[in-house]
Amino acid sequence: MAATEHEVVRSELRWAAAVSVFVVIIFGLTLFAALALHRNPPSNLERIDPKTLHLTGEFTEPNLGTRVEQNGQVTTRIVATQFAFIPPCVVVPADREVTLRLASPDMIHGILVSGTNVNTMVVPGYVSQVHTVFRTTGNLLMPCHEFCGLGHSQMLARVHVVPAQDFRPDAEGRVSCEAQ
Amino acid sequence: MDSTHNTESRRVDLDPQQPLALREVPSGAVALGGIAVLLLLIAWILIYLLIYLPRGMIG
Amino acid sequence: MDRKWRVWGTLGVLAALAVGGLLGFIVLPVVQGRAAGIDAFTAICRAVGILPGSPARPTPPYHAEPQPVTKVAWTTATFEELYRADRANGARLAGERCISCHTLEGNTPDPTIPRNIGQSVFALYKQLHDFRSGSRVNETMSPLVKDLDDKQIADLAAYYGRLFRGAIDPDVSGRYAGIDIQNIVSNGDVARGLPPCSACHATRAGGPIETPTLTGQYAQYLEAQLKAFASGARHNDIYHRMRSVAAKLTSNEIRLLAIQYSGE
Amino acid sequence: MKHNRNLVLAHLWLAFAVFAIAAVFGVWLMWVRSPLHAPYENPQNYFRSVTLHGVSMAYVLTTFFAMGFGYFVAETALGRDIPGIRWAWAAFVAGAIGAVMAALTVLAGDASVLYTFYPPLTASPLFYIGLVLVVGGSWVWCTIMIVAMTQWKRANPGLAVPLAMFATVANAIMWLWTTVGVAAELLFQVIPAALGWTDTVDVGMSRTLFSWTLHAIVYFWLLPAYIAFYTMAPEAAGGRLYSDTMGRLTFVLFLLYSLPVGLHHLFMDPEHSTGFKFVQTALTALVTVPTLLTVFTITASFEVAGRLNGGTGLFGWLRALPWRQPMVLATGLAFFMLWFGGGGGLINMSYGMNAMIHNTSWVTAHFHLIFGGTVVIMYFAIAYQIWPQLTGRVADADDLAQQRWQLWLWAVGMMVMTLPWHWLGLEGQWRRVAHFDYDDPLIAWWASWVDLSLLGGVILLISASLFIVNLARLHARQPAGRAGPQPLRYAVPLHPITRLPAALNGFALWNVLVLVLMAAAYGWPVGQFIAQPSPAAIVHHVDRPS
Repeated sequence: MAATEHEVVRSELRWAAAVSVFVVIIFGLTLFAALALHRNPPSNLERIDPKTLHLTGEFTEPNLGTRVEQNGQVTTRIVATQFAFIPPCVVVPADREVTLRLASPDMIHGILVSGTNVNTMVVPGYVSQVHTVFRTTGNLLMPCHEFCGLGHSQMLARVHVVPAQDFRPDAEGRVSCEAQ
Repeated sequence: MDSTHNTESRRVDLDPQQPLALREVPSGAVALGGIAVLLLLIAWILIYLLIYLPRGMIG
Repeated sequence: MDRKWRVWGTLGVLAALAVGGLLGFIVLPVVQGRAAGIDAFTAICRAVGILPGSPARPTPPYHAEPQPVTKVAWTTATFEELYRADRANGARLAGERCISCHTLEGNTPDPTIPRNIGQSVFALYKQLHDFRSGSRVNETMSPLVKDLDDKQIADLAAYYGRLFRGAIDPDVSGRYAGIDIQNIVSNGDVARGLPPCSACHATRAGGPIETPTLTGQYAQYLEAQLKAFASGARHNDIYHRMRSVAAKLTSNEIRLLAIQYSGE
Repeated sequence: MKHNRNLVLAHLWLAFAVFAIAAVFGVWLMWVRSPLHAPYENPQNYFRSVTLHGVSMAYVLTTFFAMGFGYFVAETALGRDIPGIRWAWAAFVAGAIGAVMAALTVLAGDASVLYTFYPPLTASPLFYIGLVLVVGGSWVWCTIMIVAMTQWKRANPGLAVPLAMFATVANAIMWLWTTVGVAAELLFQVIPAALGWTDTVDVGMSRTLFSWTLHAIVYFWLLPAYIAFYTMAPEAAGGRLYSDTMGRLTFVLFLLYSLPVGLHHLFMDPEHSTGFKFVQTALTALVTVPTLLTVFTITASFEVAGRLNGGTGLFGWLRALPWRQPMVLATGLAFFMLWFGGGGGLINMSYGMNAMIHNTSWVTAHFHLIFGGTVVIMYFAIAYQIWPQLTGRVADADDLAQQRWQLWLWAVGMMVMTLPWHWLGLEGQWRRVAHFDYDDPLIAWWASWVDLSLLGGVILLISASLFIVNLARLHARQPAGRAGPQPLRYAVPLHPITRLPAALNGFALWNVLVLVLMAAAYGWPVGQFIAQPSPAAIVHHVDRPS
C-alpha cells in the first residue's frame, strides 16, 4: 500500500481525515456543553480599581457574603486578599442559581470549589463573576489556587451548600455561616 | 564531509520495487494508531459525561 | 504546484478563523443571551469584549452603602506624597506634639507606647490617617492628629519612619519563645487557616503595603494590639486581615508572640 | 562533527547540569507537600525552590538543549560549518551568565515569584535581566539557524532542505514569534516596576502578554523531541521515514497553530471575553492535528522497520523492532506517555471543561507528563544518540544496558508520579501549596496518593542521576582497537523526495499566515489594554521591604 509517495500521502490524508473527525467530535461536544448546558469559562470583563476596592459600596465589608438581591438573584460576594477570603465561609442554596462575584485589592488570586466546576481567577483590576447551580449539599473547599505570596498555602475558605429549605435569608436578604 | 546518505551498516537497501515485506504498510500503523485514538476519544467522552457534566453549570 | 499550497494554506487559516469567529462572536452569545433575556446586540458586544458583563447571564444589581474601615487608599498620589514628604517639617511637628510621649527619635522607654523609630513610613502614615478619620480611636492620639492635613501626616510619618523598613531595633532579632510559636511565625497553622506571621511581617515578604515592622516593638504594646484586634475594638485593618488572624490565636499564643517579636 | 563539538557540549552540559540540580529540588518540594516532614520546611524555602525548579526546567534546560541540538543538526544535516561561530559562543556566554544571575537571585530569596513571575508580585531586577539574557542569547541562535539554512539553499538551489534542519528552523522562527510576548512584558512592564520606576502595573496586560508566549514555548520545548521522532528514531529502528512531506507539513502546522492559542491558559481569567476564548479554543483544536499526524507517521515508520526486520501480521512488526536501541525504546515510552499527556491536554483545551481542572494538580500532572515525560525522555535519547559524535566514545553493550535502565526508570517514575496527581487534581487539589491540612476530612484521603507520587519523584531522581552517570561514561576514552563512531545518519524517507513545493522548503508563506492568525487571535485581546488600560495594581516587591 505504500509503494509510491503518492500512495503514502494518500494514506496520510485518509488518517488526517479520520483524526479530523476525532477533533470535530470533541469540539462539537464542547460547543454543545456551552450552548445547551451553560458550560463556559467565566468572563464578564468588568473593571474595578483594586486600590480603592475597600472604599466601594458593593465590596464594602458588611456587603460581603451571600445575599438575595431585590430581583431574587442569589449573589455571593467574596474579597480575596493576602492570605484570606472575606468571608472565610459562605452559605449557598442547593439547586438554585448562584452568582459568585469576587475581587482582589492586591494580588492575583484564584478559586475553585472542590467537586464542582466553579473555578475562576481573581485578577486585581477586574470583578470575576461565576454563575453556577450547586447540586450536592455539604461542606466544600474553596482554596486560593494561584500563588499570591508566602501565605498562599493557608488561604482556604469553605462553602456550605444547604438544602433550599434551610436557606433562610434575614431581613436584608443576607445569609452567613455564623447564623446557620 | 559526508553527511547524510551513505549506505552500509544496518540499513537494508531497498531495491526499486517494494520488497514483499512492505506490502501491508501502513495497515499496522493504522490499526495501532486507530486503537490509541479511539481509546483517547472514549476516555475524553467518559470524563465529559461522568465528571464534567454532573459537576454543574459554570460561567 | 506551489500556488496550490499558498491557496490551500490561506484558505485553511481563514476557514479556521471564520468557524471560530462565527461560533464565538455570533452563535454562542446570541443563543446564550436569548436564554438569559439579554438582547443579541448586548450579548455580542459582551462576547467581543467591548461591553462589561457575561453574554450568558445578567449582572446582579447591588444595594449597599460603602462603610470602609479606613479612608487610606494606596494610590500613586499617596505614594508621591510620601516620597516627597518633608522630614524637617515632620521634625518640627513632632517637636510640637509627639516627643512628650514618643521622644525625639521615637524610642520611648514607656512600654505601653509603641516605638516608631525605623518603622515603615507606610504603616505610620496609615495609622496617623486612621486616627484622624476615626477609623482607629485612642484617647491620646485622636485629638492630637484631628487638625493635621494629609501633607503634615506624610511629613510626620517620613520623619519617624523609613521607606525601606528594617527592624525597629536593629540589634534586637526577637527572642525564641518555643517551637510552637516559632512554627506559627514561620509556617503558620494550616489547620486553622492561620497564615505565617512572616508571610507579611518579614522584611521581604511582598505583603500588604501598610504592614508594620514588629521586631523590637514593646511586648506590652504588641499584646494590647493583638487583643484589640481579637475583640474587634480595633478594626482599621483592611478586609479583616489582622482581626481574622487575632481571632484564631489563643491568649497564651498572643502573649508569647509579643515576647518573641519584642526580644524582651 | 568536527568543528563545533565543544559548542554543542557546552550547551548540553549546562542544560543537563541545571536539570540534575533542579530535579533534586523537585523531589524536596514533593517531600514538603506530602504528609511526611521534610527538613528546612518553611514557605520561604518552598516557594524559592518552586521558582528554581520551574526556571531551571522551563527556561534553562530547554533553551540550552534546543540551541545545542540545533547547532549539532545545522552542522551534521547541512554538512557545512555553522555561520557566525563567534556569535554563537557570545550568545552562549550571555545566556549562561543570565541563567546564573537568575538562579543566584532566586536562591538568595529575592525572586520567589515562580517561573511564571506574574506581577503585582515583583522580584529583583537581576532575576528578570537574567531571563532577558537567556532569551536574547536564544535569539542569536535563531538568527544563526536561519542564516545557515539560507546559505545552504543558496549553495544547493532546488534541493530539499534536510528535514532535521527544516524543523529546527521552524522551531527557531516559532521561538522568535512567541518570545515577543514575554519580552514585551519584561521590558515594558515588569523590569520598570522591579527597578522602582513605576509603583503600579497593568496586571491584565502582563498576563495576556505572557500567555502570548506561554503556549508556543511548550512547542519550542517539544519540537526537538519531534525532530528526533522524525529523523532519528526510524534510522535507529533500521527503517525509513514513512513520509518526508507530511513531516514538513507537521512542523509547518506547529508553527502556524501553536502561536495564536495562548488564551487557553487564561480561560478562567476575567479580563478576556468569551468570544476570543472560544476562537482560541477552535485554534487549539487544530494544534492537536500535527501531533496526531506524527503519531501515525512515526508508527508507520516503525512498521516499515519492523517488517524489514521480519515482523509479519498486523502487529508482528512491533515485536520485531530493535527495542534494545535506546532511541527506539525512548520513542516507544514517549508515545505511551504522550497518550496520557496529550489526553490531559485535550481536556484542558475544551473551553468550559477547563473550569473543572484549572490550577489543580491535574495541570501539574499534564505538563510533567507531556514535557517532563515525552519530551525530556527524548532529550535523553537524543543525548545518547549524539554523544559518541561529540566525545568519540561509542557506547558498548554495558553503556546501552545502563541507558535502557535509565529510560525505563524515567518513564515508570513519571507515570507513578503523575497518575495520582491527575486523580487528586480532579478532586480539587490546588497548586503551589507548601502545607496541606491532612487532618481535614476532605483532604485526609489525599495523603496516601501524595506519598505514591512522592515515590514516583524519588524514582525520577534516581533516573536523573543515572542519566548524568551515563553521559559521563560516554566521556571515557575509547578502548584501543575498537572502531570510532560512524558519522550520524538521519532517517531516509521511504520514497526519495522528487518534487517539493517551495512552501515546504521555506517559511515565507507561513510567516504571513502566522501574522494573520496572531492579528486575528491576539489583536484585540492585547489591543484592549492599549485602548483602555486596566485599573493599575500596586507593585509588591519581594526583594526588598515594601
